[in-house]
Amino acid sequence: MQNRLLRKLAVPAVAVAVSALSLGATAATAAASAPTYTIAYEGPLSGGNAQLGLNMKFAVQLAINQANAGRTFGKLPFQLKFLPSDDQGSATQSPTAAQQVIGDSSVMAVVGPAFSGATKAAEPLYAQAHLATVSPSATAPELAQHGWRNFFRVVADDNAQGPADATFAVKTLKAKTIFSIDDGSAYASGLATAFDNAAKKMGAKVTHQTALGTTQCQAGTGNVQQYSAVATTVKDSKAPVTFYAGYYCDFALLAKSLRAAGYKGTLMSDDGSLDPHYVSEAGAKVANGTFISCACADLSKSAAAAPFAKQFEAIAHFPVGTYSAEAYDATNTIISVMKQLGPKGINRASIVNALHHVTYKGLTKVVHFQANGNIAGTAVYIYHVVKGKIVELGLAP
Amino acid sequence: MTTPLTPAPTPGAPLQGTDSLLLEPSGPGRAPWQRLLANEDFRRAVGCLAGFLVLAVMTGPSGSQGAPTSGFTGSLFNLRVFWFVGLAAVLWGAMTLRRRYSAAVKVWNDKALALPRRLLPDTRVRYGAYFVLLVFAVVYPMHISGFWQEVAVQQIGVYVLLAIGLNVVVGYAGLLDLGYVAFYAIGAYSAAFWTGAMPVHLPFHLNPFWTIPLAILAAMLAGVILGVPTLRLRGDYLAIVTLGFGEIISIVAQNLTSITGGPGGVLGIPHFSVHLLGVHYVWGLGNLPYYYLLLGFVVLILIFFHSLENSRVGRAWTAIREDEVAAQASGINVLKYKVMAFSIGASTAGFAGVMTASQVSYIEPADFTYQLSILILVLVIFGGMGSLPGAVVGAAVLQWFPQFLRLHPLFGFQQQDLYIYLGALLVVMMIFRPEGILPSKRRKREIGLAEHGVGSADAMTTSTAEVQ
Amino acid sequence: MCFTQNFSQYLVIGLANGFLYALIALGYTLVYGVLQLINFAHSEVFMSGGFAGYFVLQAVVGKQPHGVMSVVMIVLGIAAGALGGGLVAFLLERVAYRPLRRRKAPKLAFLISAIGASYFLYNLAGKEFGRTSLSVPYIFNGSNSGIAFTIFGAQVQTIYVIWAVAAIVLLVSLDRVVAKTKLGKGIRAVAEDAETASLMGVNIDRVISQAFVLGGLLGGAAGFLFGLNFGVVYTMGFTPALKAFTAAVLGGIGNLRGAMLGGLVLGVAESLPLSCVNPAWQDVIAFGILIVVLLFRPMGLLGERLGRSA
Amino acid sequence: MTAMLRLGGVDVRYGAIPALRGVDIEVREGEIVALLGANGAGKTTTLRTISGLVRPAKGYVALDGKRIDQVSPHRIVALGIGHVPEGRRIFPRMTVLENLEIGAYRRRGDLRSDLQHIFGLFPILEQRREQNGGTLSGGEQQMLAIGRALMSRPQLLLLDEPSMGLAPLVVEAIFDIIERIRDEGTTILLVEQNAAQALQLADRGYVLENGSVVMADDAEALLGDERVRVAYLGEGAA
Repeated sequence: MQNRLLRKLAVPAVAVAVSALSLGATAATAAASAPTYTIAYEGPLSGGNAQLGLNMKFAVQLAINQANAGRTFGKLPFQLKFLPSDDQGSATQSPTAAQQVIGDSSVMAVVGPAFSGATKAAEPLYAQAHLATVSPSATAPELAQHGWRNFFRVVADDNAQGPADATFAVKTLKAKTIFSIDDGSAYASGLATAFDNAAKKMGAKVTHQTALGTTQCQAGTGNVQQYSAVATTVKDSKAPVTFYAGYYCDFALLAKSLRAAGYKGTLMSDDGSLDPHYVSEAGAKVANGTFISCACADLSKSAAAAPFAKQFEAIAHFPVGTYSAEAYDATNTIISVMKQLGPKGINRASIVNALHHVTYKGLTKVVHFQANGNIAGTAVYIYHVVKGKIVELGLAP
Repeated sequence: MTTPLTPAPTPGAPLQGTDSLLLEPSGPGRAPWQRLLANEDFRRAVGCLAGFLVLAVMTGPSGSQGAPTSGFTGSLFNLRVFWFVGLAAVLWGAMTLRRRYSAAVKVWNDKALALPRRLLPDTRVRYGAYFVLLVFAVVYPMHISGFWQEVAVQQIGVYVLLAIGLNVVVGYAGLLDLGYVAFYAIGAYSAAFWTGAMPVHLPFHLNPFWTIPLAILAAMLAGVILGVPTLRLRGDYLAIVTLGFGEIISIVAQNLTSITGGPGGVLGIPHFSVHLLGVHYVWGLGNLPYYYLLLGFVVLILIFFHSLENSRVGRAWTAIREDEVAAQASGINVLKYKVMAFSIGASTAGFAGVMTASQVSYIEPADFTYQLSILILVLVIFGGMGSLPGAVVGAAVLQWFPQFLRLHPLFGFQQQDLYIYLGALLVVMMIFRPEGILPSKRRKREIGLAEHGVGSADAMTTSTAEVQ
Repeated sequence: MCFTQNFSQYLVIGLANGFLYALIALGYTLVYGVLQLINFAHSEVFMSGGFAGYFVLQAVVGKQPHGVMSVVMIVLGIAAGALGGGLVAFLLERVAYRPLRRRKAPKLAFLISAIGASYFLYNLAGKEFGRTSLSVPYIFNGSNSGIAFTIFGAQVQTIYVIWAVAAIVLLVSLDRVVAKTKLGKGIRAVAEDAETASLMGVNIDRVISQAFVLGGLLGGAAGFLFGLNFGVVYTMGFTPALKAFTAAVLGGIGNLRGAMLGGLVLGVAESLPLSCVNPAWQDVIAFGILIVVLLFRPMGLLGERLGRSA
Repeated sequence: MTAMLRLGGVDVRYGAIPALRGVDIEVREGEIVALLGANGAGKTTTLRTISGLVRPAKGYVALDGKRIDQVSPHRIVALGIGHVPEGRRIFPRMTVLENLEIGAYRRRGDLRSDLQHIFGLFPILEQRREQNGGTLSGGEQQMLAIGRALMSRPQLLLLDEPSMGLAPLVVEAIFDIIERIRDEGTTILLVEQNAAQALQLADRGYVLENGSVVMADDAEALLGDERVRVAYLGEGAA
């Protein structure tokens, strides 16, 4: 009654009023026969980081579609719905995106948030709502140090990958001097710092520079032309190994510039660059010989990988990209837990509890979480670009 | 011999027969196709059709790298295109009818608007309306979901604050600031610094409340330091200097890792709290307490800006905006008032920064981008430059709309297409209503005058440098 | 160590980038000359040129062309890029600017309209052409960026030669067009005094349209030249255009030769310090230089008028 | 003899401020018509209305019996009206030659004979042909402005204050040229503050006050009129 009166009074504020009308519709509808639960995804869907977010969104969507069709887990006693929530990869947008997810009472778990900054901003809210979040891509080490019981991630954090990379560069590649470059993103600078510290500890001389990720690759603010100058600097340093922390697109541009400048040293990068696009954009001639590390097993060795890629492209209209497989694994891990709990046992808190004990064999790895939410057994694999193909060399030393 | 004058027709009466001799705008002696192109009805029809075909592509399926034309063929060579062609025809018909009966439409409009027009100038009615709105703003958020409360604080509240601050700079003084977000960042990082959340901190920590004046001061100081040398420059130059300043601030925040925390940002900025006279209250994760705090401040600032607008200072700004040279000539210290507007705007943004930092308790440099400066500017101009209600409503509507779409993806709306629609909305809006949705009376007059070729409607072309 | 080491190499890189900046900056300056407005959507004109050049080359390049064919491909790509850029610039003026001019809308309204058009165009491109970078086919053996020759110890890449030659040809032709042709005189007359120009029978609407198209041709060509080395993607216009805008202001906005000079100066100025400074500070350097220049020379390096000679 | 140009009941407003009220003026072929009045009386506005720079709120402007009040300025030039604006408005960064070429913007074909004609009228311009317009003296600029307008071969030439700010000798020369232009067959509508000189040259004259025509008569009659003498010729009341 009071509400209706207020709405009448507020004719000029049509905007707010319409939103009020919409609230009624969000209430979960429980079907009598098979209950419906929602798995949400939080990540960038618009703005400069949209592509990275879309890589994950369609993988989540695919996993849900397949589960509903009974293809991955057999016939499930419940139906799954999908709720994508856009945070533009931004910390200030993230709480709003989280509130949308939390406010939908049918949401049982979240894949995401995609970015570390967005996670830092939203995780207190998710924790308060006891809603499990499984991030396919947030790698900042401090995320696991806040005692958020609902926080999980299917990727290794920077502290696992950075030192492994450093060991490979110093011990295996026998580099005495290393040129290390990051793209200025939270992910890359964290990783590069871990890498630099470990390499220095092992006695290598490390020169570090930040070349901001470019708008050419959507995420950053840097300009592409900087890479020619950076390449000159790297070449002058005569470092036999150049380590790049960042994503494949900028890495490809940098690699091209390095080779164009006549740099002969070895190139190395991280999981952000483990993408066939790296080879196609840099060109096989440039990319050959590059080492890439990832805390994930070789996709191509898994029989499920090829159909995954095909089906992904069918719904996304673009090929699988960075973190697609991780997002797919994160979603399936959640679904496996829900299957195990059964319709009677499923609620937000029970899923958090169950995730602490889950073991699920995914595309990229066997998913099992440590108590702090980090992925267990963070084995880092080294990949090598040979004849225009990225092939796995084996575990990092 | 003197030639007698032909008798002059009575003033205002049309000359017999001249109407039929009116030269068409297309001029005489043109090919039929040229005449067709010049025909207003035809042009409108083409415009409507083109507009709706673009809409068909916008709303159609996406293409992909491998098949770059598939999006176009999927939306244009598809049965759905007939919907859009039909809508175009309807719009064209409506426009044609409206033109034909424009006199009748105007009468009808006047009748419908007569009451509001009579009431609006009445201050009692206006203040009554404001009061009702205020009551609404106080009561309504208690009844909405956590999501909308979050929107009310972070998406609307903070942006309203930023918009009314920028409104002082752009709307009142007519200065184009493209780096406004820098001051927002300065405010947020000040809050982080004084509360001890940054890597570099003082031996003591302050309650976030105390950081408000400090952050405002820091932003204001930055505004003065940037403003004094650059506000002599002409409008366009000021725009790019402020843009550069914004970029510099965000790069500094990103790169001085040991001081600012770098790209990883600053986590753990405490929430506001009160510990006074036995009262202990902490603004926690809930949004309502923040909402009311913000509402209170916004109302205070609105009252302050409103009185400022109608004071000597406000009149000086108007003079500068309308004709800087004349303002200077009549003894107004142009630079002083410009710096004043600039730093008042800056400090408002600084305050908004504290609110964000304290509520989210996390900030990162990636959030203070050039695009955000542009967005805030868009809010101000969308609402109506120089108009406080305009800035508030503009920010509220434009910030609310994407959130509405998020919950209600109308017509299969895809979140990744959001900016296509926002972009188109801005263009259409500027074509049909360049003065914004709630223009201030004074600006309406200025724009009206500009339409008649008297004066310019913003201070973008003159500068003190030119005067000197 | 700093600056002295490999000075010539950084200089060559800076000049190469500077040529691209100059080409884009001219679009800003031409439009500014006739409208006293910064065309914020010029970045999307640049992007359109990149895509147009890409699609045309994609369609015609078979196996890696050599020799004369390479040159033909480049010319074809530039032409396609220029046409694409020119077309988008033309439409932009028609849709986002002309209706506002008819209403004598305030300048800031044009700005919003341009920003809206920019959002619209690049997001639409992202939707239609995908959101990841597309590599332009190689038109030289194996790569577009091999080393052509070495001069004073600086390696000059093939792509730099292409940029420089294409830019110089385009810049000189534009200079001639503006100085000598009727079109150019119309543009200059409108830039100096639009009202009087209309009293001389100059159709202001048409001249403004021509200025947009002319700027669009150059911007589009620059988009292709840029994409040739870096690939094309919907967000490609953002940073180069921002830098070019800076360059135009640096040289004196509205001044054609100023834009050319500003582009080269900016390219060099942001490249040289990278021999000793972390590249992350590049934009700080670029904008720092701009601010300093404007404080001491508020009208830019060459002053701000569209005239035959500075 | 019919009117070449005719303004009927023209009202012009700048915002809420009326600039012209019901102005009726006609100009016949071969005449020099003078438009007199104090500052702000509406003389320049009248010329701007004829040229299409300002649209009348009421009334009409007709050239050779066809309405031109909704036609854009550049088309009006093509219809045969040349306009020498107030303050000359030379393009300062273009050469004298380029200024003249712009004057013939609507025309195609060879300009050499026209240039010859202009240089015949103003020999000084030929000497200055490669100089930038902004470097000319006031008188030279006025000559250039007139020459520029003549390049479009107008049938009607609007002259706005051609004597403003010029030395008496130069004014004399300019008025001689105006007469010569008329003798060559161009009709002239002349706005002048220098009423005495203008009326000596003109066939007829109009006096504007506060945006309205208050007097219209033959030039001789106006020269003899008491009120005109007092108000515009600077002679004390007899």
